[in-house]
Amino acid sequence: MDIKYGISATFNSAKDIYEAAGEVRKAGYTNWECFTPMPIHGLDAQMGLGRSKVPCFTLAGGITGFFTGMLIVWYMNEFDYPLIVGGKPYFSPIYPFPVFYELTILFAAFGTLFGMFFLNRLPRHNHPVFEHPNFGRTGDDKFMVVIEVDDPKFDEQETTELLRGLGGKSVSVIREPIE
Amino acid sequence: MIQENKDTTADSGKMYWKSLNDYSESPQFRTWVENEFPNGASLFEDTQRRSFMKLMAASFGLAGLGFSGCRRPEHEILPYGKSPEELIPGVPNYYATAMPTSAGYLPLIVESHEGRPTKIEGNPSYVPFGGSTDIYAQASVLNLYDPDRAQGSFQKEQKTLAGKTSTRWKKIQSDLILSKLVDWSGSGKVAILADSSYSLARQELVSELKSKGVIWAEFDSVDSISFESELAAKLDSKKPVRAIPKLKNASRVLSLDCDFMGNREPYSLANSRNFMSGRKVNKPKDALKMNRLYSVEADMTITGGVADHRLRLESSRMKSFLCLLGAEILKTKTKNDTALIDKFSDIGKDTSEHLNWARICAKDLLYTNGKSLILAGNHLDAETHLIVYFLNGLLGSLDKTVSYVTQPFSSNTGIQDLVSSINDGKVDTLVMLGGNPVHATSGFLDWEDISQKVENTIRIGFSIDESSQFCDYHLGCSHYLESWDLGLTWDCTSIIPIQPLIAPLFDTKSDIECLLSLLSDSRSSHDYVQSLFDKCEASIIFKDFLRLGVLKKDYTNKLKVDDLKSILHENLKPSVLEANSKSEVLLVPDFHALDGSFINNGWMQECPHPITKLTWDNALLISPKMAKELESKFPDIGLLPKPTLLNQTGEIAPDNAVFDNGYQKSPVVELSVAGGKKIAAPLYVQPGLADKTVVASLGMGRKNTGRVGCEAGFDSYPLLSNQDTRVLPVLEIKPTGSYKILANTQEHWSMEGRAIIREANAEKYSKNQDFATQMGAESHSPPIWGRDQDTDLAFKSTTTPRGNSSYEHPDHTYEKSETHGIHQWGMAIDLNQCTGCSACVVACQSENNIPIVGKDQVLRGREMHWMRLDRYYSSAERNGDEIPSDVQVSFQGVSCMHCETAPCESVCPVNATVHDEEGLNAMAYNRCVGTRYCANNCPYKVRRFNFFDWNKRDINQLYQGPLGDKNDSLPAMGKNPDVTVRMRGVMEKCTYCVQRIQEAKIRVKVKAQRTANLATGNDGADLKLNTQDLKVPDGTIRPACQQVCPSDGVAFGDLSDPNSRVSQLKSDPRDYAVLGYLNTRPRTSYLAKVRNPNPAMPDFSDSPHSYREYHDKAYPSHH
Amino acid sequence: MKNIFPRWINTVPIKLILSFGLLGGGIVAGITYYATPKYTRVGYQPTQPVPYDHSFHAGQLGLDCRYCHHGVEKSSHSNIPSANVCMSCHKNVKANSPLLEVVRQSYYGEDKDRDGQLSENEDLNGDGVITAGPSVPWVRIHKAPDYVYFNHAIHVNRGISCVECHGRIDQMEVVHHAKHLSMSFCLECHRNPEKALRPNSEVTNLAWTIASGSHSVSQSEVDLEQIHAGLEIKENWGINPPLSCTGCHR
Amino acid sequence: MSTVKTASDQADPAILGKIKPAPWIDKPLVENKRNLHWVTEKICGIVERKTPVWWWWCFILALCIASFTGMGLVYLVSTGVGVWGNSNPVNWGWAIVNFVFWIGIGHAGTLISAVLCLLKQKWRTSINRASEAMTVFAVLCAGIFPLFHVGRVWFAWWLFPIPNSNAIWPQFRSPLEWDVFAVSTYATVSILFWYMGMIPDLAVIRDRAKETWRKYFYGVLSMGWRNANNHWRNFEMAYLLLAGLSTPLVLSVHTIVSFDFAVANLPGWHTTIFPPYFVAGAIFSGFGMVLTLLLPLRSLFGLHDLITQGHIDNICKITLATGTMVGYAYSMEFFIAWYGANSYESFAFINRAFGNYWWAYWIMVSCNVISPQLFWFKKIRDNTPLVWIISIFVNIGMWFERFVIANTTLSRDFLPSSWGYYSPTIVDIFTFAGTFGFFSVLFLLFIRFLPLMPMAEVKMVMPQADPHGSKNH
Repeated sequence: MDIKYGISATFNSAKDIYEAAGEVRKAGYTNWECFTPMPIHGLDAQMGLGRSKVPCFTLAGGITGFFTGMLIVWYMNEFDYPLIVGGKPYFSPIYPFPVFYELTILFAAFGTLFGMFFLNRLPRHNHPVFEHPNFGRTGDDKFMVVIEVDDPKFDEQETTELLRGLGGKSVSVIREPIE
Repeated sequence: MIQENKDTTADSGKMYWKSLNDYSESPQFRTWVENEFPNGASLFEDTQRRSFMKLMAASFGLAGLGFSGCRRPEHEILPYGKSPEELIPGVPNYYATAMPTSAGYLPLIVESHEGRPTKIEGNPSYVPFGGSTDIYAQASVLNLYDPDRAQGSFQKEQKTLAGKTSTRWKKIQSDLILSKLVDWSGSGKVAILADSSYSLARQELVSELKSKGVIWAEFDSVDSISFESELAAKLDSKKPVRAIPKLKNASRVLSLDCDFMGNREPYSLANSRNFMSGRKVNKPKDALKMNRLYSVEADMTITGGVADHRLRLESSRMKSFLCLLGAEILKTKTKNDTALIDKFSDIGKDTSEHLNWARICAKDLLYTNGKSLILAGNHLDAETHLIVYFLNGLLGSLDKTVSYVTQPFSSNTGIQDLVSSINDGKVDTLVMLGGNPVHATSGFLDWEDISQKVENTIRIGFSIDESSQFCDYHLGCSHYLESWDLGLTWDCTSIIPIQPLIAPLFDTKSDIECLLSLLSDSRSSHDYVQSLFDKCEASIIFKDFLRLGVLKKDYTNKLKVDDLKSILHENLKPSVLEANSKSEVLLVPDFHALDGSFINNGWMQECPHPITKLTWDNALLISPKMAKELESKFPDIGLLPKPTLLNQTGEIAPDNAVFDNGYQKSPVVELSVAGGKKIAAPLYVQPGLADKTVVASLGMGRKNTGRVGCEAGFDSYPLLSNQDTRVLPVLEIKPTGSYKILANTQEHWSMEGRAIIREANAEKYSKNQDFATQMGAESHSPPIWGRDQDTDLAFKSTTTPRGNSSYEHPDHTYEKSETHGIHQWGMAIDLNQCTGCSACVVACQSENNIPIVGKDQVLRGREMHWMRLDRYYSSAERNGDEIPSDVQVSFQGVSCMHCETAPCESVCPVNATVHDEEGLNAMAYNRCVGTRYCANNCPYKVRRFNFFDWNKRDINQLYQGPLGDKNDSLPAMGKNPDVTVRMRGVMEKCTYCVQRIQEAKIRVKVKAQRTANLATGNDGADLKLNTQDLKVPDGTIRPACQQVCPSDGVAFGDLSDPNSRVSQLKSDPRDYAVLGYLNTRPRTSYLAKVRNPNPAMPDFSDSPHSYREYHDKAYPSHH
Repeated sequence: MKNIFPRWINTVPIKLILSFGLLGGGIVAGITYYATPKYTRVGYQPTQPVPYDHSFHAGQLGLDCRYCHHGVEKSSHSNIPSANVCMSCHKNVKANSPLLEVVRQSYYGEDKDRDGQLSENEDLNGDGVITAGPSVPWVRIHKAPDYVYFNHAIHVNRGISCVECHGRIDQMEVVHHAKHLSMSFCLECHRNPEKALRPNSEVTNLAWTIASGSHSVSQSEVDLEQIHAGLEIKENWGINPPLSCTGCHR
Repeated sequence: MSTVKTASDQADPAILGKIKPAPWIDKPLVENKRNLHWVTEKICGIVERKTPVWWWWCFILALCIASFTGMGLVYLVSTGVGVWGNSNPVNWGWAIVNFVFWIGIGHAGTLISAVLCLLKQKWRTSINRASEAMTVFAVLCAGIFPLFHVGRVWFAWWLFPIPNSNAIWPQFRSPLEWDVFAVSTYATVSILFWYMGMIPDLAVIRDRAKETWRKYFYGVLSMGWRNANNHWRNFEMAYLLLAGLSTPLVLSVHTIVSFDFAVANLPGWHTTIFPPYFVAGAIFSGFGMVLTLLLPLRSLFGLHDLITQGHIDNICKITLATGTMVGYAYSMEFFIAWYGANSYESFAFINRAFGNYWWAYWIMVSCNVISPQLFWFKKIRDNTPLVWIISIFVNIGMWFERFVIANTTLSRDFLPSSWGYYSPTIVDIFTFAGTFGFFSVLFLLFIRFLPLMPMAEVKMVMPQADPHGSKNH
């Protein structure tokens, strides 16, 4: 027993999927996705997607990093156990700057990576699209559009028509087995 | 066991050291101490003191192998059955005793921790030495714990297996040997060969023995007194004649091959102290009052280093020069006595090239009539000394700057007479007591043969040595810290008690005990010494005498000579003009091994020779001139390095040896003298040597010695053909083709014109008192203290001012916490007082548990000395790659400077080295991870790193790591429990003897609190103490280096107190900081050196060579 | 192609992250609790060769600490009493108690018949003095590392009571390690000595608190009072405990 | 005449709109008109085909060499730092030299992937994965030395701000403390960057995998990547950001490493020029190493279409540029030493060139300044074997640079009394040699099991990736 996940159509070139994507959006679909072996510039616009949110995470990480650095140095060398070292100040924003700096970058980097994971909902090792017979080719040289069943405008007949009309090859329904 | 434990005395608080009577010394006691006492101070699990326990075969409980799990291993505390009086665990005791030397007894106060003597200091009650000690006294405590000393008494056993005889020493009771000796003495044919001694007890016993027909012969490995008896003979006085210098009163001194401040002459401590006090320059105008030293010498000695004028002259020509000078003096003094003048000038012909030098020198000596003095080395013959006596008379210095006396010890049978009486069969039992006669006479006596001729031979010696090899029995001789005696100082004006600080560690006997039992006298050495003392001194009771440690009692008689001239006439033989052409070898006692007795002492071996900076070896010193001759004679000898580009451009001076990967590679040559005697030894080019003199040292290169000394240096005793001539003509020097690696701690000898040691002539200083601060980069850089440049020392030291820095910097009032430093420690070193004797190096080593690392590691530059003595040469004119012959020597003791803005601190990632609130640069060993960044960043390179477990591993097996043997545990007994024993992988350095500082502070605070309690009866908040009471009085704390310094060259104290001695010194205009321009603000600063040359002298230069070198580098245009 | 992983795998990563977080936290907490002196030292209570009862001697009999540990005011080191100190009472009290046999052996030593005289046959090592017997093997409880130089004299003389480091010895039947005595412990007191300072006379009175004199009731009030008194003492005595390395490490 | 005039008068603006500037045809980054599938086959093929024999031989050899480091370190830790040649005054010997050397090499990777990415240098795509791997492995090698050169390595954790019952903390004024943060950050970020870039490629391998172990192995690693445009969108943004973060990082790391010397007060170390000088040197050595590694790979796996002559040309040019910068730094040091009129400083440099380590200095100069100058000539840049040999020289030269800086200064600093001479022991030499083995082991594993080129990125720069297909002739 299994359930439908969506309808897929394969394309052969970046150009085709680029145009197809535009059409699908015009047709008013919202819950659909393109699968391509490499990022294709302009495809986001075609699919009507905005700018990625990753930078927010980066910024947050960076700020946290900087102040963590400042905090530990101040706490350890000025507040908790001040020791006279080479007659230098117990704390100054200058001498430990490398520490602040490195921690800023470190935390920002963590923010970026995990932000990306979070926004992409990764890691997710099991996904219906993997059921598609030659999904593998999308990583190689094939391009694929999948319109999901739970899209409000989804109608098996129409959608299949639309995709065929856009020149999609081997339009088929992706089914997900339920044990 | 020492038995006078029962009687105890109430300690009369006055004297701060006690007699041994005052406490007990029993195994429980030691056990107890070693177990309970917490400050065994060691960073690693199995501590040295535990191995010490094994050694003492006492029960100690350490269940589990020091495994530090969640629970630490069970560790027992063993208190003793009956607590000894007068002893508070953890509080060290101090006892007065003395060290026997060939130059009299050296009065000491010895620090003892729970029965373990750990540190030796001088006894200030003996005024001439003023509480200073020499380097050998400092090192002697290590001999007590020398694992290779005779650990008991032995009988020689010989086995012959397959034609090969092998000998081994079987341990037997010392009493057994003594009883044997008593039996043999029945025959009345006993002879005893001993080294000379200043022991009254022994003298007494000897006279008794003599009366019983025992032959008593005396012999010193390195003879320093036989000329006294010869002189006595010439002046027909019964007792040997002795010249006792009184350098305090001398303003002009001519030293004739006389190292009177070094290890070659007796009384050097008093000499340094008195002579250098004449060179103290407290005010610029004092500079002109400085005394002046003319030194005529063959070797380059530290005395020569101090000299204002130094003439290089072969020892064999000394007499000639003396006459040359004498003639000049006579000319002015007694014009009529032409006969004598002619005689003098005739002998003087030989050195006539120095006439000008001699004339002006003589003039200067005469100019300060009665304040001048001539000294002659003890290796010069009696005739020379006679002339010196005569001239000193002419100079009116008798009883002013020198007093000639007869000393109480009459001269004894010499070794030659003993040998002849052995040959005549007058001896069937030979006892060799102390010294090491066999080794020292290897050049001219055949001991195989001698030992055949006597039935019984007994060796009473500290260790099983060459002499033991020809004896059937070896009776271990106790260390002086284990024995009772009563002795005289060299000047024979004070008697000193020698009392043990610890019961003999092994089954050994002191010489007094031996002689007593030979006389079958049942008394213990203590009882004997006490009775003897009571006999000769009634004024004071023995116990107080032991407390005092010194008692003035003059044993000398003034020398009276009538008609000296005639004696002179008959003694002056005309000279033989041949010494001039030949080169000579001068044999001197070695710096490391002395006459050979210190050869197995690690501290002495590793302490760099003050001049050559060699460790673990001696070398054949030759002059640069001779070196060039050898080079031309044997082109491939590889003695002098190829000049480099930097040498030829004058950028840096050439090395004076071939350095191969930083290892000094010296060609080994064979040196032969008359009588087919020859030795093989490595060469070392020594600037400042007389052109034709080769210097070889006696005492090193012994074959039968311990693990430390067995490979150290070469032996030059074989050159001697009798005891008392140590200047021999050289037949030939020829390379053997082999090389020897020498461990030299200072590869480069020139200051390269850097303002490190700042010097000026007295005259210049009196005119321009700020010369020292006008040198170095800081003299023309912006002021170090910015706007606070001119504030006073106390202010600077308490509030490290940062000039115009925009940040708030911590000051030493440490406002972040409530603690603030009530002292600010600092040190001043007066370069004008340093003779280079190096005693501070070993004193520091002894006080601070500094390990030795062995020759191999010294070669790698890993010596651990916290205090090192830098030695620089500077020369009149340097041309390219030439090694100068005439050099001025400058010494500088360098240890951690405790910089206020320390470069080492700011680079330590773990806060292991930080400043404390009293300005100490603290080094927390237990926090150190060993990045070594601090050592790199220290401009003075004073930090030392534990590359291996020096304290734990046998220094010959360092590279075997955990597989190597553990260190011998005996030396661990000598460790100072107040100082941490460092483990491998941590950095260490001078701490200003922080343990002494802390102890002193605690003592003062406790005292203040208790007195206040008693005074007011209050004990709560109503009790008020003022800070002044909590401050340590100036002079209470003396770091090891200051305490040992014979010339008070070091001052330590509180900088925030303007009246402390150190503050006074630092306000001297000569005060400067080394590398001051780095703004490290060292707490140790130096007082510039002032030389006092005579403008009339031919070798006069208007400023010291080092200053000229600096000037040429700093201001090339002016050149 | 087909899914490699079953569906439930998708929740595994988040579970893993959470459990690792918990595990890590647990380990840190564990180390902080079990592997620090607070745990490893405190409570160490070895059995001693002689069941000496401090709570009886110091507590009920009210012997002053310094009666046995007499070195404490003069020395860096507080000594363990030697057998003769014990015997000064126990010659008469409990003279033949089997528990004290070890002490008696140590005290009399060679003097086998325990008459105070040394007869010929007794003098085994022939040194003519009564050599004491084997020491009583007390088990060490408080031990500072070899590189730490704690000085008893300065603390005891300057108003720091034994109780601060050793706890209520006077209530311990068998002595145990009461405080953790790690560096942080030392620093804590060196930073705020006022919490501990007390009049000299009360130093060995382990029961003493500032309250004993006054009528304060609640603990907080007592503490406050102590701090006031402490600050005053600190001020008047010029107490300033070192906070830098050289204070304790040499 | 007139017709012409009128024509110009009534010109149709629409035409202007149609006019496009002629596209600038540059050299294709993937040669021989390969298609997307070819790229996939080529790169995955390397991972999927059975292990070549030469790989095994290299791997075993590398393991043996790597064991030198292992043995060296065991001996070191059990016995003491004394087994190395370090001494007073030269307290830092080879250990720190090697550390700086490896860290320097580590810089090219991040530089190629980050800086060139920001500079929109498309040619980077085919080489950045391998050089990032190189970075990561080089940093691992570098990390060994500062860690183990300390006397009590079991306490090295004290350098990290970890609460402890001694209530004492690290000291943040120390450049070594800065190193702790710089190097660990650098290692972490490099790994993140490297791994994130690999995720899509791992997914491709996962999807092509036949054997189950591959399926699971690459399945887990690829985190369930789905090539979805949404993924790509966030991925590209994250990649850009990491590039943006890595750029200041890569510059800061070697700056901070240079502080180890520049912050000290020794003549020859205490110079402000060090940061830029070190960074230039690092890039220089890094690119040297990139050449050393990629040229063999290129011919082993026949990647000539992906790593084209154009690539090699560019790398050579960068090497030439940075080499010249380094040369400039050398000369500038001398100028300042003379101009500063500080006798200690000037001597330090005279001593470098003509003192007892003169040979090291001149090896350094000839390898770093002179040999790269050959890259001025096209002929030489085209001669791959020669380029490879020169790249080796660069590596040697840069090691000597660090040796010269670290040792000449220490061996003769302020007080002539404590001048000394440093020479390494056999343990030094083997420990260092071993790290090359260690590096090779890791690199071999990398080329065997991980995609050594970013397929997606390569495809992006191919004409097929252009949605408007304009380049699609």
